[in-house]
Formats: sequence, C-alpha cells, structure tokens
Amino acid sequence: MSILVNKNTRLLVQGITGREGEFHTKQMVAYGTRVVAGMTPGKKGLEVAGVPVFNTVREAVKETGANTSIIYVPARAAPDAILEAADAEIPLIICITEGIAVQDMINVCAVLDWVGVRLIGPNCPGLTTPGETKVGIMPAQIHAVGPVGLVSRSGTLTYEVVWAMTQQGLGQTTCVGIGGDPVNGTSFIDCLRMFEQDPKTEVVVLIGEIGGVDEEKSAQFIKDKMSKPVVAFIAGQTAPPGKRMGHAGAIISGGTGTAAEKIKAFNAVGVPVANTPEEIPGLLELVMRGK
Amino acid sequence: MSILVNKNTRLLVQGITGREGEFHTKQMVAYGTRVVAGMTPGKKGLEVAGVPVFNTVREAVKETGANTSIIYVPARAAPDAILEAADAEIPLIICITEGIAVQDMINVCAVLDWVGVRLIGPNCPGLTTPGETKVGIMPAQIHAVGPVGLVSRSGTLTYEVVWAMTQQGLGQTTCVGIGGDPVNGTSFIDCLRMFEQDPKTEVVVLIGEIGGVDEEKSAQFIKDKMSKPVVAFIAGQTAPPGKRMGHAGAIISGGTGTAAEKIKAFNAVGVPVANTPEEIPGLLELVMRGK
Amino acid sequence: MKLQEYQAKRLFAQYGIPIPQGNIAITPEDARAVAKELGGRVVIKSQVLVGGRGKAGGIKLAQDPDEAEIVAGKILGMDIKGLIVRKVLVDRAIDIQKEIYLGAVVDRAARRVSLMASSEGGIDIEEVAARTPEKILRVQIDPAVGLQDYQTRQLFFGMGLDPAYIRNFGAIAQGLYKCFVASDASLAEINPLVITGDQKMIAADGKIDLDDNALFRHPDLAAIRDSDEETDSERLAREAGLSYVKLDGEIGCMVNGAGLAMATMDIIKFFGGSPANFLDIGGGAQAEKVAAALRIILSDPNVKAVLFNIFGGITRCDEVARGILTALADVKTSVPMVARLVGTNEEEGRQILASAHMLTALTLSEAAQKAVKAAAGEMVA
Amino acid sequence: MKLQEYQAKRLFAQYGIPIPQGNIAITPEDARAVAKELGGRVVIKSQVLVGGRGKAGGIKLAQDPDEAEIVAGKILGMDIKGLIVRKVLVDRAIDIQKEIYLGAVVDRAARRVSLMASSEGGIDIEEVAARTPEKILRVQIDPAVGLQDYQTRQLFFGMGLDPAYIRNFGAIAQGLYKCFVASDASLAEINPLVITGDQKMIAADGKIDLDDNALFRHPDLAAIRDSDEETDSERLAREAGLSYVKLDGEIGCMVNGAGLAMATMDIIKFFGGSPANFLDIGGGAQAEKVAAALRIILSDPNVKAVLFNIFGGITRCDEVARGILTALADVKTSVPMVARLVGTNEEEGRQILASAHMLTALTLSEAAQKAVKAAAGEMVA
Repeated sequence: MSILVNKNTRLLVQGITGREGEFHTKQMVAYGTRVVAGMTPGKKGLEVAGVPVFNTVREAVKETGANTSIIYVPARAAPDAILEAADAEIPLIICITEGIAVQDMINVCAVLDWVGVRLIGPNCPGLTTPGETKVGIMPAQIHAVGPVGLVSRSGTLTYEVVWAMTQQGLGQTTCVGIGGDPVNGTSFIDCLRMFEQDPKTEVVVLIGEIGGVDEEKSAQFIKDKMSKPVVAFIAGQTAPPGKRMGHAGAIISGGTGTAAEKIKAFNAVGVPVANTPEEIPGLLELVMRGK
Repeated sequence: MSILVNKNTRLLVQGITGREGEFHTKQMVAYGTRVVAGMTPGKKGLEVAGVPVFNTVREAVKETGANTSIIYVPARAAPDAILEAADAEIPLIICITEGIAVQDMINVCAVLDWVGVRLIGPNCPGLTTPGETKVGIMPAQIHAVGPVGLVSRSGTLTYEVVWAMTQQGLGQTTCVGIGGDPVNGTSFIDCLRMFEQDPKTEVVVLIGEIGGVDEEKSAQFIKDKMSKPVVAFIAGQTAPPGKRMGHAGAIISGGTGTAAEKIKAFNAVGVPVANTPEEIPGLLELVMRGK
Repeated sequence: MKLQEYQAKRLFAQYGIPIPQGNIAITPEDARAVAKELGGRVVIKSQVLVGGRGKAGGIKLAQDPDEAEIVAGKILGMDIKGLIVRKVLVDRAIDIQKEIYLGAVVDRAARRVSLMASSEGGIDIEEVAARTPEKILRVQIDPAVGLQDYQTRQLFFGMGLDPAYIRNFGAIAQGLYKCFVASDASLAEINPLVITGDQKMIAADGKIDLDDNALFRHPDLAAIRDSDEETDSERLAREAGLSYVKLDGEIGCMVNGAGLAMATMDIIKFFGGSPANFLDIGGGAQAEKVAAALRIILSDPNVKAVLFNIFGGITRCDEVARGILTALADVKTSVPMVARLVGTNEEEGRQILASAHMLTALTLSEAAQKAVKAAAGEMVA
Repeated sequence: MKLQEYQAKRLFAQYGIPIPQGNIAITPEDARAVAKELGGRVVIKSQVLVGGRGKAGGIKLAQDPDEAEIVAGKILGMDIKGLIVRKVLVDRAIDIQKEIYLGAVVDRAARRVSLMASSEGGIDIEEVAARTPEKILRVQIDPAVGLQDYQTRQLFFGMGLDPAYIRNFGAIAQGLYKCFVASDASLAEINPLVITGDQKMIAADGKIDLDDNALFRHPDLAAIRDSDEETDSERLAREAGLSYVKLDGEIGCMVNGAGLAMATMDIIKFFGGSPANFLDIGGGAQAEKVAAALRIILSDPNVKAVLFNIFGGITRCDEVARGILTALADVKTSVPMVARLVGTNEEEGRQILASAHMLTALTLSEAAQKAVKAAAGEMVA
C-alpha cells in the first residue's frame, strides 16, 4: 500500500513538450510510471517517449483514462493548467512549477476546494511510491520500498533524508513533497491523515521549515489523531526574520514561523526533532522500537 | 407541518429602520411572527415595534438566537446584506429587495453554495406558513391553513391565486415566492422537493412565468421524483419575445423561455395547467380527488 | 438597455477586440465622406435595434464614395420592423474567409456567465441551436477566477479552427468576457467573428445588452442610450418608473405586479380580446404614478377599453383610484374602463371611482370579460 | 520586493486613501524647500526599509523650514540598523487624536487574504498580538466577491470607534484591499491610520511588500525598486537568478535547494560554526550560474571557509564543479573549501575538482565539521 499514487496511477503530463516536461517524462517512464498521455495545446498528434500528446486535458482523459496529472508549465500558465485538470475531473493534480503568484493560488485553491480536487504543490518535487510509481522530479535511485511515510516542504533536503534512510535500510511507502509556497494545495495534516490510514506505513517523517504555522498545527494533529510515531526535522534555525529563504513560503514574518516555535511544538507532543538529516534514521529506529 | 418557516422561526430584519423594513416588521409582528432582532449599521440601541436593533448581524444572532433573516435594504446594499447573514451562519435568508444586478447575484450565489446557506429571492414577496408565521410582504388576510403547498416566481399573482384558493376553502401549508430575477437563490425544484417531503402538504401549486427553463426542469422533476399531484399556472402567454416583462427574469430570449414550451412540458408529464388563476381551486379539487 | 452595433463595437475595441475601421453617418453626404476617408469598398449598415437588418435591405455594400452616398440615401429613413433608420455605420469592407460566432450570456440554470462559440457564424445563433445544437460549444465561468485560457482553448479546438489563430481567438474571448463583466452586460455577442483573407480575426458585428439594474455603476454607458430607439410612451414610462411594453391590441391594462400584469394580458386573450400593453405600476404606487400610467395607456390610439386590475397588498386601492381620477381630469376620453380593485382599502377605492361611472368587477375573469365586450363596442353593465 | 514608505503611501493615494501632503528630499536644502511649500509643522522621516526608525532617531518633527533643514541634515546619512539614509520624506505634521492599525495580509492557513484592524495603532502590531491578541480583529476575504462592506463594519464596530467615521473607514479599508489585490501585494499596512483633530482619517505611515512572483504583471512597480536598499551582492545574485541572503557568519555556503540550504546553515551552526550566507543555486544550474554564486560568496570579506553541498537530482555535479573552477580561475583566493557532491554525475564532479585540491566529504555532517574546522584555521584533510 501507499498513499495518493501507486501502480494504478495513470499519469497525464501537462506541458510534456517543454524541456522539463520531456526530460522528466522520460525519467518517469524509465522508473515504470504509467504515463498514458501528454498535453500541450496545438501539439496534438506528437509523441514524447512514446506517449501521445493531446490539445486539451478533457480529450486526453477521454482517450486514455488518465486519473492523475502532473504539471510542468511556466508559472504564468500554471494556474490555468491546474484549473484545466480540475475541470476535466482529474482527482489528483501535482504541480511542480515554481514561482506562481500567491494571489493566483488563493483563487485556484478556492475553486479546487469547491470542486473537491486534490492538488500537491505547487513548487514541489512531486511524490514517489517506491517500486510502483514516481510522479515528479525526485531522483529515482535514492528510494527503497519500506515502512516509512515521508512528507516534506522541501526538495533536495528531502532527497538527502530519503537517501540517508535508504542507506540505513529504511525504505518508504510514499514520499510526498507538498511544496515550499505560502499557499498550496495539500498540507502536512492532509498527508499525516493519509499515512495514519495507510496499513503499510508504520512511521512518518515530517520535514518542515520556517514560515507559516503548518508544523504547529501538525503537532496538534499528531497529538490528537495519530497512533503512529512521527519524527521531524525543521530547516531554518539560523534563518534571520523578514528574509525570504529561497522558497516563497520560507519566511519568518510578524513574529511567527520560527524554527524554534515549531521544534517546541513537536517536542511538546513527544515528536523527536532531528538536529541533522543524518540523525533521522536513528530516531526512526528508536521510535519504531518504542512502539 | 410546513416548509422552511414555522412557529420556531426567530426572525432578524436587516434594514429594519428603513421605511419598508419598519412597515413590514410591524405587519409581521401583528401576524404573530417572532421577530427577535433588527439590524441597521450604527443604529444599535434603537427599537422598532419593540424589536431591538443591532449594528451587525453577528451581534444580533449572538444576542437573540435569530435563525432566519429577511432583507429590506436597497439593491446596491443587498448583496452585502445577504453575505453578512451567511457569514453569521444564518441558514435561511429571505431577500425581498428588487433590482439587484445580476452579476452581483452570480457572485453571491457562488459564495452561498459554498457555505451551504439557503437564500429565498431576491425580488420576492417572501413566504408564509399560515397560522404560524409570515416572513415577507404578502398580505396576511388572504391565507388560510390547509393542505396546499404553493411556490411562485411572482408576487401579486400569487396573492390572487392564494386568495382564490382560500375563498374556496383550500388553505395552505406554506406559500413561497422564489422571486422574479434571472439568478436567484432557490428554484422551483428546491421547493417541490421540500413539499414532497412535508407530511402536511397534499398537493402543490406552481406559478411560473416566461423566461429561463426552471419550469421545464420542474416538469421533469415532478415526473421523476414526486408522488404528490401538482397544478401549474404560467403567466406570459401573450408576451412578445425580447421584451422584459417587469421582472428582470421574465424575458423570452434566444428562442427559449416561452409560456407555450413550459405549458407543453407540464402537460407532457400530466400536470394540469390552469387558463386563469380562478381555475386553480377547481383543478386542485380534481387532482386531490383523483389521488 | 441595448447598445447599437457601433456602440457595441466601440466598447469591444476598448477591450482589445479588433473591429473594422469605420464611422457613423446621419446623412448620405456624411456617408460619402466616411467612405472617402476609408478608401476602397465599404459596407453601409443601418443602426436599429432589431434583428434581420440584412434581409430587410438595411445592410449593403458600396464600391466607392459615390455609391456609398447613394446606398446610404436609400437606407437612411427606411422603416425596418417599425423602426426608422436615423444612423448608418460605414465600415471598411472585410475580406471574409470564415465566420464564427462568439457570445457571452448569463446562464440562468448554472447561475454563471457562459461563453458560447460556434463554427457556424454569421447567421442567427438560435437557428444553429435549433438545427445543429452540437455545433454550439459552451463553457461556464467561475466568478472566483474568471475566464481561463483552457476554456478558450476548449472552444477553439472544439470548433476545429486552424491552430494558427489560437492566440487571436484567446485574446478576443478574454476581451469579450472582460467587456461583459466590466460593463455588467447580460448579453455580449460577436456575430460574425470573421477570419479574414489576411489571416486576422475581426468583430464584424456586435451586440450588447446591458443589465438595467447595474446601470448605476456605469454612468458613461447610461449616457449613450439611443433615445431614437424609444417611443415617447416608453420614455415617459421609464421616467415615471413604470414597467411598460407596448403591444398591438386594443385593451389597455394597468396592473400592480409583473406576474399579475402578464396573467391579466393572458386572460384578456383567453376571453377573446387582445391586450394593448403590459404595464406594471409596481408595489405601493402613489396617485401621481398611477395617473402617469393611465395617461400613457390613453395616448395609444389603438386602445378601445382599459382594464384596471389591482390586488392591493402594499399598494392601496384608494391611492390607485385617486391616481385614475387625476389622469381623467386632464385627459378627456370616451374609452370605456373596467376597474377591479381588491385588497388593501378596496372599499375606499371603489367609492372614489363611483363618481367616474366605471364598470366594476370582483374577479379577474369577470373584469377581463367585461373589458373584452367593452372594447368590441358591446354595452356592458 | 518592499516599497519605501513614500512609495507605499503614493500607491495608497491611487486607491483613494488619504495621505499627508508631503514630498521626498535628498538634501537638507530640498527638505527646507518642501517644508516651506507645505507651511507649518512638518515631520521628517528617514526612508529606509527597516522597522524601528523612530526609536533610532530617524523620524523627527520640525517647526519651520529652518528647523527642517537642520533636522534633515542630521537624518540624511544616518546609519539605521546597517542602512544608510539617502532620502527623507517631509510630510505635513498631523494633529493626531487617535491611532489605529489596518493591514492586509495573505493568511496562509486560511488560504485567503485577511484584513486586520486594531484600535491599538501606531505601535508594532506584533507587540499588540503578543500582549493583547483580542485587540486584533480579522476578517477573511472570499476571492469570489472581494471585501464586503459588512466585513469593514465588523472591524469598525469591533474597534468601538465613533460611528461618525464609518464611511471614512469603509472607504479606506476597501481602498487598501483593492490596492493589495491590484498590486499583488503580500502585505499592505497602514500603521498608524490616524483620526485627526479635524475629524478626518489619514494614513500617516505605509508599508507594502510585493509578491516577487507576480512582479511580471506590474512593470510599473518593478521599475521603482529602490536599489539603494540592495547591497551589490544582493543585486548580483538577483540578476543571476540566485536566492541569496547575507548573514554575519564566516562560512560561505553554496547549496542546491532552499530547504537543503537552510539545513546546511543549521548544521554549520550545530557543529559550532556560523554561516556567512544563505545561497540556493536552484535546480539544474549551469556552470555560469555556479561561478556567479561563488564570486558572490568570495566577495564577502568575512568568509573564512566555503562549503559546497550539492545533492544532484536535476542538478549535475559535474556542471557545478565546472562552475566552481570557472570562478576560481578569475578570483584568486586562499579561503579553504569543502566540497560535498552526491547524486547525478558525482564521480565526474569529484574528478573535475581534484585539480583544485579541495577538501571533500561524503556526508553533510562530515562536510560541515570540516568547514567549521577550516574556518577556525585548523588543518583538516
């Protein structure tokens, strides 16, 4: 088992003829992901890595039965791409695109909530269910099958943690990057809830960073609703307030969003917080033994 | 029994200090309606017909437990008034106001659908559950208690029909005016569904008019979902196309919305359509006997 | 409120929609001057708010300024479906390769704005809807985000147009939606939207209906109301705050409430008569407004009888009666009248009217039957 | 991108928000001229993008043009928290009766824009939030309909202000929200919003942060970026498309990915060092960009060691290594460097760097410890 994506995922790639879309389509196909359709307006009839290209998402869904979409289009076109996938009733959309204006995301999220579609991202590395499917840009070779669910706001930091786990023999059920933007589709809590319900997931790793209060809310959720152990890591302890640390969402402002507060919130509910990514496998073994 | 409003209705009047608000508050209080609060910004502390006035709907709800709101504010302020009532979690809002811009109603309805609040109107006479409560501007003396549910897009034409029924000894469970605007909160079908479920309602009168396709959809609904008999009347058989007949919604445009089509749709599903309002009581007795 | 073609197109142009070069002419000489300035072939289009101008001879081509003057001379002053042509639009003629339809409307059932497109442009879209409904494509617009590019692409690819035009079409569709929302329209159509021989897209004709309830937000648009298009009666009614529609029949009606007014017209017809108008005095009308309403009814020379049908709620029957007498004091008339007043203050109303020796009735059917007989010249009591 | 106070207030004024009369001065003489034109008392405000200007002596009153010149002379050139004052705003002084707070922000948890108000204006809103959170009122705005008047009334009545100001406040709140949305702000604050002795409301101070991701829609706003506020390194980083934040430490970092870059800084700290910067080269960076990044790092005189931490996914380790060598070819430096390259093409990357005689590490902890030692002048291998 796993969450969100698995071997039954039939993937549509929006922006498949772009540089990034084409590159990652090939990578995903190589991993074994069932990429069934691509979409670029006006490019109907082309093929990318053997995948047929359509003019509209509706057409792609109708012809191929795609049930998940991944978006690799530029930031200005991404809100439209997300809404097109939602309009075509694709229930799960992953938006890799970085740099979408926050007010566009506010509007898009209002529509998605209304129609009941799940968005992962934007500004995220996607998600991987090792051994089944890779939907995103995570490097394939770092993963292994195992009992750890992982959810993260970060990209390469996630790879670092996954790689450290895999090297220690700790494989993953699903690794989800929810993205580093201030307004995004899926929260830590959404993923924690799914991991709690997933029979294969035994323990969860949460990788947070400065900005917002999603980590604090997650701590409360873990206390109230979760039976499975969680281990956390928070990036940005040395970040100064008022400065955006790369990610649009990684900013300490108005006195909230500091790493210290987040670490405190996790400690208060008994969630161990690692000092370095390399400490995570050890903490996992500790909490799994303590179960 | 009845639908939507009854003796447990605790009414808030928005715009209670205006000319119309004050006049109809007195009328409603005289009928026995439990008017518990009024609201006009900046007029907190006043009383109208013994009803306390508040500055905001939230405050009025908190202080009085109002569970229904009626709106008598000018057209430009009405969308805001509707949204204020919805924001204060009042589950039933009746908007009497005529002349609200249609794009304002499109926006308002999008929000109401999202939060799950029912709006009756705008541009409607409100609704009456005879013997229990009157929430609107219908003349009190025309009603009587009885087994007929009535739903209408019109005002005075409704009074004409109700009066004709009452004179023939046919009282009403609830009379609902859904209003004459092209975009409104509650449809014929919404009310038909409620009447179908109301144990006291034995038969339903539907008073339609030209414009839109709500009557045609209702005919289909009656055929598919209703066990109770329905009698209809459609105003505007002699209306020319392209001209707005008073109500913003009463217009034949783009070849649709004619009375002939609506009458045809009802006849096709066995719903008798009266030639004159005065024929309605006779048709009611006929269908009730035929049950 | 409806805009004339030239007004609609000028509004479109403000939202980046390409329109033909052209100008308005109110004399044949003007038309020559405009044609000369444009150069080449022109099309001369009567500006009246009615469909079927082309079939009625109100749209003609002219090869040069001389012919433009002659053609304009024929069109100006024409009577098209009862409207006199007082203005023509002289547009540079377009090299038409293909005509499509693009329109924005309020979709009542969906409670949203819809954008509709069809590859069958240039003809009455209602005909297309009736004959080949599958040729009309439609998208509904979420007010939280507005028209999205994917929706314009759905329309575009659905029509099967050459992908070379996708950007032009997208920009025009976005312009039309923005124009629709910004001007509080209830209808905005480009028909035809023309693909030209030189690979452009251009709005050859335009139609905009504005939401009267939102005109307060648009004083600039309210100010360009074309009063040529209103009859005196319509103008008077609008100014008095009355809902009035002139019809072709003989029985004038004055009613409170739009639904009841329509029902009253229908019942007149049902009993063999024909209504001269729709007239709703609204709720709570004062005597003055009622008097204005009666004057408008009586100014119609076709009117052979008048029916007052008042169901008093907020409206007081005595106030209506007083208004009737006020009007009858100025307008001497021998037209027979039937008064049916019920509800609030009905007794007082009847007493006031007693002096006017009117026919009276208790029910609507009775009133309608009496009015029909009176209009036919039969004696009724 | 942050706007200066005077820029924020000018933008507010475009949305109907009253602001004090005033103008910018870059010399004491300018300040005198502005004060003379305004007449009466003026307030002289340093224009630097940092909080606490008042406490730092960067805001002063002046009774007349003479004093304005003297005061401006003192403020211009001041160093406030590391920023040199190069402009002052000379505003007509306001007769303050009461100060309130009004701000629009992106509410991340609600995924909406929120409007916040407090009767405790004029001081740091974070202090109010910490001390008396109940004094901060907040409404969330539905993007489908925008800010509603009832919401501004909720804030207004919640603050317990005199009902006489309800219209002023409503108009200012609507203006602020419209300004926020139209300029794609992430923060827009009026603090204080002043009620004056002559019964007006006026925005005495203003703050706007713009969403960098939306600047493409606002070339007019992007053009008024105040380059005084950027260090050379920040400007170079922005122009090269790098995310760079200067810090006070000694160990320069170059990392791919924002989360990993923060984690790298944290680990340096964990092992007793101090990071000199945050620097994310982004995904798939080419050699040229890497070279630019290294030049920026080495331009910081505090840097005593450099740590490269690259986890190659889309980013190729060989490309990063080439970029490093390119930069080292121009910039001669004796600063020790630690390279930790893993993932895509890591072997090639290591081979390329072999010539540069760098320290290497396999894990992040190992790399960080080596960098800390190197910065401390300890010999490491």
